[in-house]
Amino acid sequence: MAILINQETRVIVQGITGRDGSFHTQEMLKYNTKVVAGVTPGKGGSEIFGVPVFDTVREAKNATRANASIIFVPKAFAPDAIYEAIDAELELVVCITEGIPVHEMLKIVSYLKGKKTRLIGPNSAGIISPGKSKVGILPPVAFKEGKVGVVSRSGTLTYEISSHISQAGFGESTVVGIGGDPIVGTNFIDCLKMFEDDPETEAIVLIGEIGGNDEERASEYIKKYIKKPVLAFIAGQTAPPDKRMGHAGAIISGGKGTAQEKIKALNAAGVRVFFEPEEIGRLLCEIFK
Amino acid sequence: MAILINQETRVIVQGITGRDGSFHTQEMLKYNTKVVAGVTPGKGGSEIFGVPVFDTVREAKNATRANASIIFVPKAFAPDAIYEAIDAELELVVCITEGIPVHEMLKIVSYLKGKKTRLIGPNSAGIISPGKSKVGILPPVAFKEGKVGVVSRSGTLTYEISSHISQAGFGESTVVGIGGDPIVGTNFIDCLKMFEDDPETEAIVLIGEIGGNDEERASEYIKKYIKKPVLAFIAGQTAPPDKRMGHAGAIISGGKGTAQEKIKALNAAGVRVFFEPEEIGRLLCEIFK
Amino acid sequence: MKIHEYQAKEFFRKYNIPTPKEKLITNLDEVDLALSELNFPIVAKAQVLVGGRGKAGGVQFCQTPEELKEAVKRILSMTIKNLAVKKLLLAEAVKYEKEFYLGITIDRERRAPVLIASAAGGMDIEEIALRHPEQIVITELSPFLRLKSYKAREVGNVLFSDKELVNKFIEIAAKLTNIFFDYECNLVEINPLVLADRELVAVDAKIVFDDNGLYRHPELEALRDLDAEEKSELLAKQADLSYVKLTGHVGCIVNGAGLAMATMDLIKKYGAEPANFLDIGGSSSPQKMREAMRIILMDKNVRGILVNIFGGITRCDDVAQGLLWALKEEEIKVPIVARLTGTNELEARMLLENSPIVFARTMTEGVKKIVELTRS
Amino acid sequence: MKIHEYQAKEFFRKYNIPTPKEKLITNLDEVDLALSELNFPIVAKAQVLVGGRGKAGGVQFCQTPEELKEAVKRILSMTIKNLAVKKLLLAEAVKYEKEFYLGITIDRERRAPVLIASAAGGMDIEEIALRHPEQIVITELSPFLRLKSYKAREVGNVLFSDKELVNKFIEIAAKLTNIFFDYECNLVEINPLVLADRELVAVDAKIVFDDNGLYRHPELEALRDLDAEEKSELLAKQADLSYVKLTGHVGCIVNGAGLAMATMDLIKKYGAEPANFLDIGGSSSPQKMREAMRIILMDKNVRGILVNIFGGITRCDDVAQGLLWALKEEEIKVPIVARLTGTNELEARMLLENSPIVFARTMTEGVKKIVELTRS
Repeated sequence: MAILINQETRVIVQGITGRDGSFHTQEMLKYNTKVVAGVTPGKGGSEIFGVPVFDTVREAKNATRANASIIFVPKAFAPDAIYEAIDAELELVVCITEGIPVHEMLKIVSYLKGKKTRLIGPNSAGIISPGKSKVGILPPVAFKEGKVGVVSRSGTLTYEISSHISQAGFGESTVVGIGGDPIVGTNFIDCLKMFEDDPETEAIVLIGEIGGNDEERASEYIKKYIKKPVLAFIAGQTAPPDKRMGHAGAIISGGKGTAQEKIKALNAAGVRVFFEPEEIGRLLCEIFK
Repeated sequence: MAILINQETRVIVQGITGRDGSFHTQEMLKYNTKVVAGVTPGKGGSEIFGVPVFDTVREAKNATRANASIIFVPKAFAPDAIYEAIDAELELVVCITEGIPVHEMLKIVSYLKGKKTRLIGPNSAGIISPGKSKVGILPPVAFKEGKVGVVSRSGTLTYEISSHISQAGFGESTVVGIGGDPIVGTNFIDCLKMFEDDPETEAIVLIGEIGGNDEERASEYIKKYIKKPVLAFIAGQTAPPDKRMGHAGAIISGGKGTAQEKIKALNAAGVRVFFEPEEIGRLLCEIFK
Repeated sequence: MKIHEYQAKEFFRKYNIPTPKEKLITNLDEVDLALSELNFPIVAKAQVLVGGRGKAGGVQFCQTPEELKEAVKRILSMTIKNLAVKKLLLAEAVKYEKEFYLGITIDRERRAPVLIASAAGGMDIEEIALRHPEQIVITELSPFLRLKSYKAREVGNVLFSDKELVNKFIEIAAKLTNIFFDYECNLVEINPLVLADRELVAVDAKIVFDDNGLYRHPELEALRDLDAEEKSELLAKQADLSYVKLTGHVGCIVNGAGLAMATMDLIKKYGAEPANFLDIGGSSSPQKMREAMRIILMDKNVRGILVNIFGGITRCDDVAQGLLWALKEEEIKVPIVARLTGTNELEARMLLENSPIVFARTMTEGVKKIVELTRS
Repeated sequence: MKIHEYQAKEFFRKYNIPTPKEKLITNLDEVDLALSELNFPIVAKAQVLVGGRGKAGGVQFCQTPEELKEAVKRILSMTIKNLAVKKLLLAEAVKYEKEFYLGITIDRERRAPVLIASAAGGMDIEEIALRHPEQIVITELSPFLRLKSYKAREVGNVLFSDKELVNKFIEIAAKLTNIFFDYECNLVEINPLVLADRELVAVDAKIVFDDNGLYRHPELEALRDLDAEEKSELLAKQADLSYVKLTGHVGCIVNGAGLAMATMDLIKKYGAEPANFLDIGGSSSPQKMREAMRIILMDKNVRGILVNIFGGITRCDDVAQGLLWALKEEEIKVPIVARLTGTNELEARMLLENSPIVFARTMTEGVKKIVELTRS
C-alpha cells in the first residue's frame, strides 16, 4: 500500500534537462521509480536517460499515461509549472523548487480549490515509499521498507531521523517531505489522515519545526482522529525569537509557534516527543515490543 | 413546490434605497414576498417600508436569516454586490442590474465554482412563483398560479407569453428570467432540470432569442433528459446578421446562433416551437386536453 | 464597439506585435508622402467596419505608383455595404509562406475566454470552422491567470513544427491576450497571421470592445467612427435608446429587446417588413417615448408606427404622455397603432382617447392593424 | 526584509494614506532645518529594525526646541538591542482620541492573506491578541480579488459607529492592501492608526517584504539597511548561505535548516551554546564550504566547529574538499569535528584522513565531541 506513491506511480519530471532535474531523474530511475516522461519547454522530442522529453505536461501525460509529476523548475518558472500540472489534471504534483514567492503560492492554493490535484511542497524533499518508488531527492541509504510513516517539514533532518528508524529495523511505509515554506499544498493533517488509513503503516513520526502552527493543529487532529501511535520531533528549541533560520516558515512571531508551545500541544495530544534523532530507535522498540 | 423561490424564501434587497430598488421592494412586499432586509452601504440602521437596512449583506443575513438576495445596485458596483452575496453564502442571488462588463462576469463565474450560491442573471427580470413569492421586477398581472414552468432570456416577452398562459387558464409554477447577457450565472439547462424535478410543473415553456447557443444545448439536454412536454419561442427571426439588438447576447456571429438553427435544434429534440405569443394558449390546450 | 484595422494595428504596435510597415491615407494627395516611406509591392486596404471588403474589391495589390494611385482613387470612391470608404491603409505587401489564424474571444458555452488558433488562416476561417473543426485549436483561459505560456505552447505545437516559431507564437499570443484583458474586449483577432521569412507578422487586425466595459476605458471613445454609424442610431444612443435602422416600412417602438424582436418577427409573419428595431428600455419616461418618435420619423421609409408596450416598470401612461407630446410637436402623417398593456393601462387609454391613435388590445391585433394600414 | 518606519511611511504617502508631518534626521545639526517645517509638540523616534524601541527609551515627546535637541542627542547615541541608532524621525505629535490597529499579513492556517483590525490598537496589540482575541477582527482576502470594499466595511462597522469614519477606514484599508499585494509583503501594519479630529492617521508604519519576492521588485533593494545587518550575515548572503550569528561558542556548519536547528538544539542539550545557525543549503560545492568556514572563523567567540552533513544532494567529498581548502588557507586554531554521512561518505573520509579533523559517526557523537573539546 504505502501512501501517495507506489510501484504504479507514473512520473513526469518537469525541468528534466536542468542540473537538478537530470541528476535526480537518474537517481529516481536507479530506485526503479517509473519516470515515464520529462518536460522542458522547447526541448520536446529529445530523450534523456531513455526518458522521452515533451514540451508540455499535457503532451507528456497524453503520451505516457503519467499520473504524477515532480518539479525541478527554477523558482521564477515554478509557479507556472505547478499551474500546468494542475491544468493537466495530474493526481500528484511534488514541487522541489525552493524560493517561490509566497504571494504566488497564495494564488496557487486558491486556484487548487476544487481541483483534482494534490500538491506536495514547494520546497519539499519529496516522497519515498521505500522499496516501491521515490518521487523526490531523498537519499535511499537512509530508508528501508517498513511500517513507520514519516511526515516532515524538513529535508536532511528527515533523512537523519529516518536513518535511525531504518537502522533500528522498523523501516518506513512512506516518508513525505511536505516542504518548509509558510504556504504549502499539503499539511501534516492531510498526511496523518492518509497514514491512519494505510494498513501498512503502524506508527507515525512527525518532524516539525518552529514557526506557524501546523504542529499545533496536527496535535488537535491527532487527539481526535489518530489511533496509531505518533512520535514527534521539533527542531528549533534554541532558535532566538524573530531570527530567520533558513526556512521562510521558521519565524517565531508574537510568541506563537515556539518549539515549547508545539511540544506542549503534542504532549497534550498523547504524542511522545523526542529530543535527539537517535532516540527514535529506542522509542519504536518500546512501542513494538 | 415551485422552483428556486417559494413562501419560505427570505430576501435581502441589495441597493434597497435606490430608485429601482425601493420601487420594487414595495412591489415585492405587495406580492407578499418575504423581503426581510435591505442593504445599502453607509445607510445601515435605517428602515424603508418597514424593512431594516444594513450596511453589508453579512450583517443583514446574520440579523434576519435571509437565504436570497436581489440586486438593484448600479452597474459599476454590481459585481462587488454579487461577490458580497456569494461570500455571505446566500443560496440564491438574482441580479437585475444590466450593463455589467462581460469581463467582470467572466471573473464572477470563475469565482462561483465550488461555491454554494446560485446566481440568476445579471440583466434578469427575476423570478416569480405565482401566488407564493416574487424576487424580481415582473408585473404580477401577467402571472397566475399554475402548472407551466417558464424559463426565458427576455423580460417583457416573458410577460407577454406568460399572460397568454395565464389567460388560457393554465398559470405558471415558476417563471425564471435567466437574463439576456452573454455570460449569466444560470442557464436554460439548469432550469429545465429543476422544472423536470418539480412535481408542480407539468409543462415547460422556453423563451429564447438569437445569439449564443444556449438554446441548442438546451435542445440536446431536452432530448436526453426531459420527459415533460416542452414548448419554445425564439425571438429574432427577422434580425439581420451582425446587428446588435439591444441585448449584448443577441449577436449572430459566424452563422451560428440564428433563429433558424435554434428552431431546427428544438424541433429535432421534439420541442414544439410557436411563432406568435398568443398561440401558446391553444398549444397548451392540446397538450392538456 | 468595433474599430478599424488601422486602429487595431496601433494597439498591436503598442504591444509589440509585429505588423507590416503601413500608412493611413484619406485622399489621393497623401499617396506620394506615403510612398516616401513604403516600398512596393503595396496593398491598399479600405478601412470600413464591415466584413467582406476583399470580395467587394476594397483590397488591392499594387506594383507601381500608377497602379496604386488608380486603386486609391477607385477605392476611396467606393461604398461597401452602405458605408462610404473614407480611409485607406497602405501596407507593404508581405511575401508569406503560410497563413494562420489567431483570436481570443468569449465562449458563452464554456463561460470563459478562449484562445482560438488554426493553421488554416485566411479569408475563409469561418468556413473551416464549420467544415473542418478539427483544424481549429481552442484552449480555455482563466480570467484571473490570463494566458499561461504552457497553454500557448500546447497550441503552438499543433500549429508549428519549428520550436523557434512556437516561441514566437507564444509571445504574440501573450501580447494579444493582454490587449484582450487590458481593454475588456469581446474579440481580438489576427487573420491572417502570416509566416514570412521565419517571422510571424499580423497582416490584418480586428478588435471589438465590450460596449458595457467602455465606461471604464474612456480613452477608447475617441476611436469611435461616427461616420460609420447611422445618424439616427447615434441620436438614439444619446437618448439611451437601443435602435437599429432596417429597410422596411413599419416603424416599431417596443419595451424590451426580446419583445421588440418578437414584434418585428410578427410584422414579417403578417406580410410586412419592420423599418427598425427600437427598445425604449426598462425605465419609464415620456421623454424617451418622445425621442423614440423623433428618431423613427427621421426614416422616410416609415409608413406607419406600431407601439407595443407590456408595462411592468414601464408605465403605460408615461408612454401615452410621450406620444401626445410627439403628436403636438411633429407633423405626423403616418398612422399610429398602439397596444398598451400592464401598469397604468387605463390611464393611458384615457389620455389618448381623443387622439388619432388606433388602439389594439393584443400584440397580434396591433401587428395586423399596422400591416393593414401601411399596405402600399 | 524589514524596512524602517520612515521608509514605510514613504509608501504610505505614495498610496495617500494619511500620516503626520515628519522629517528624517541623521544628526543634531539637522534639527533646526526640520523645525522650520514642523510644529511642536514633536515626537522623536529612533529608526531601528527591532521592536521595543519605546520601552528602550527610543521614542520621546518634546515640547520645546531645547527638549528636542536634548532628546535627539541622547537617542542618536543609543544602542537598541545591539543596533546603534543612526536615524531619527521627527514627527508632529498627533493629539488623538483613540488608537486602532490595522494590519494585513499571511495566515498560514487559512493559507490566505488576512486583514486584521482592532479597536484596541497601540503598543500592546500582541497582548490583546493573546488575552482578548474577541477584540480582534480578522477577515480573509482572496489573492485574486484583493480587498473588496464590503469586507472592509464589515470590519469598519465593528471598529467605528460613525459612518463617515467607516468610509475613511475602508479607503485606508484598500490602500494598505494594495501596498501588500503590489510589493508582495509578508506584513503591512499601522499601529497605531489614530482617530484625531475626525480623521484617521497612520502614526506608525511597518512593512516586511517577502524575501522570496524581492527579485521581482529590484527597486526595493535600495531600501535595505546594511548597517542593521551583521557583516558576517551579509557576507553569508552573498555566498548564498543561510547564516545567523548567535552568542555561544560552538560554531556549526550543517546542510539543511531543520537539521541545522536540530544540531543547535543538541549542542545546547549537551551543555554548550551554539555560536551560529549555518545552513549550506541543498546544492553541493567545495566553494560554499570554504565560505562557510571563513564566515564562522570571523566570529571570535568560536572555540570549535562542528560540521554535520547528511549527504543527499550535498556530496560529502565536496564538503571535505572545502574543509581542506579552508585548512590550507586559514590559520585555524580551534578544533573541528566532522560528521559526514550519505553520498560519497567514504571518499570524504579518505580525503580528510591525514588532516587534524576529528571524525564522528553520528550526530550525537559529533555533538558530544565538540562540546567536550570546547569546554572552557
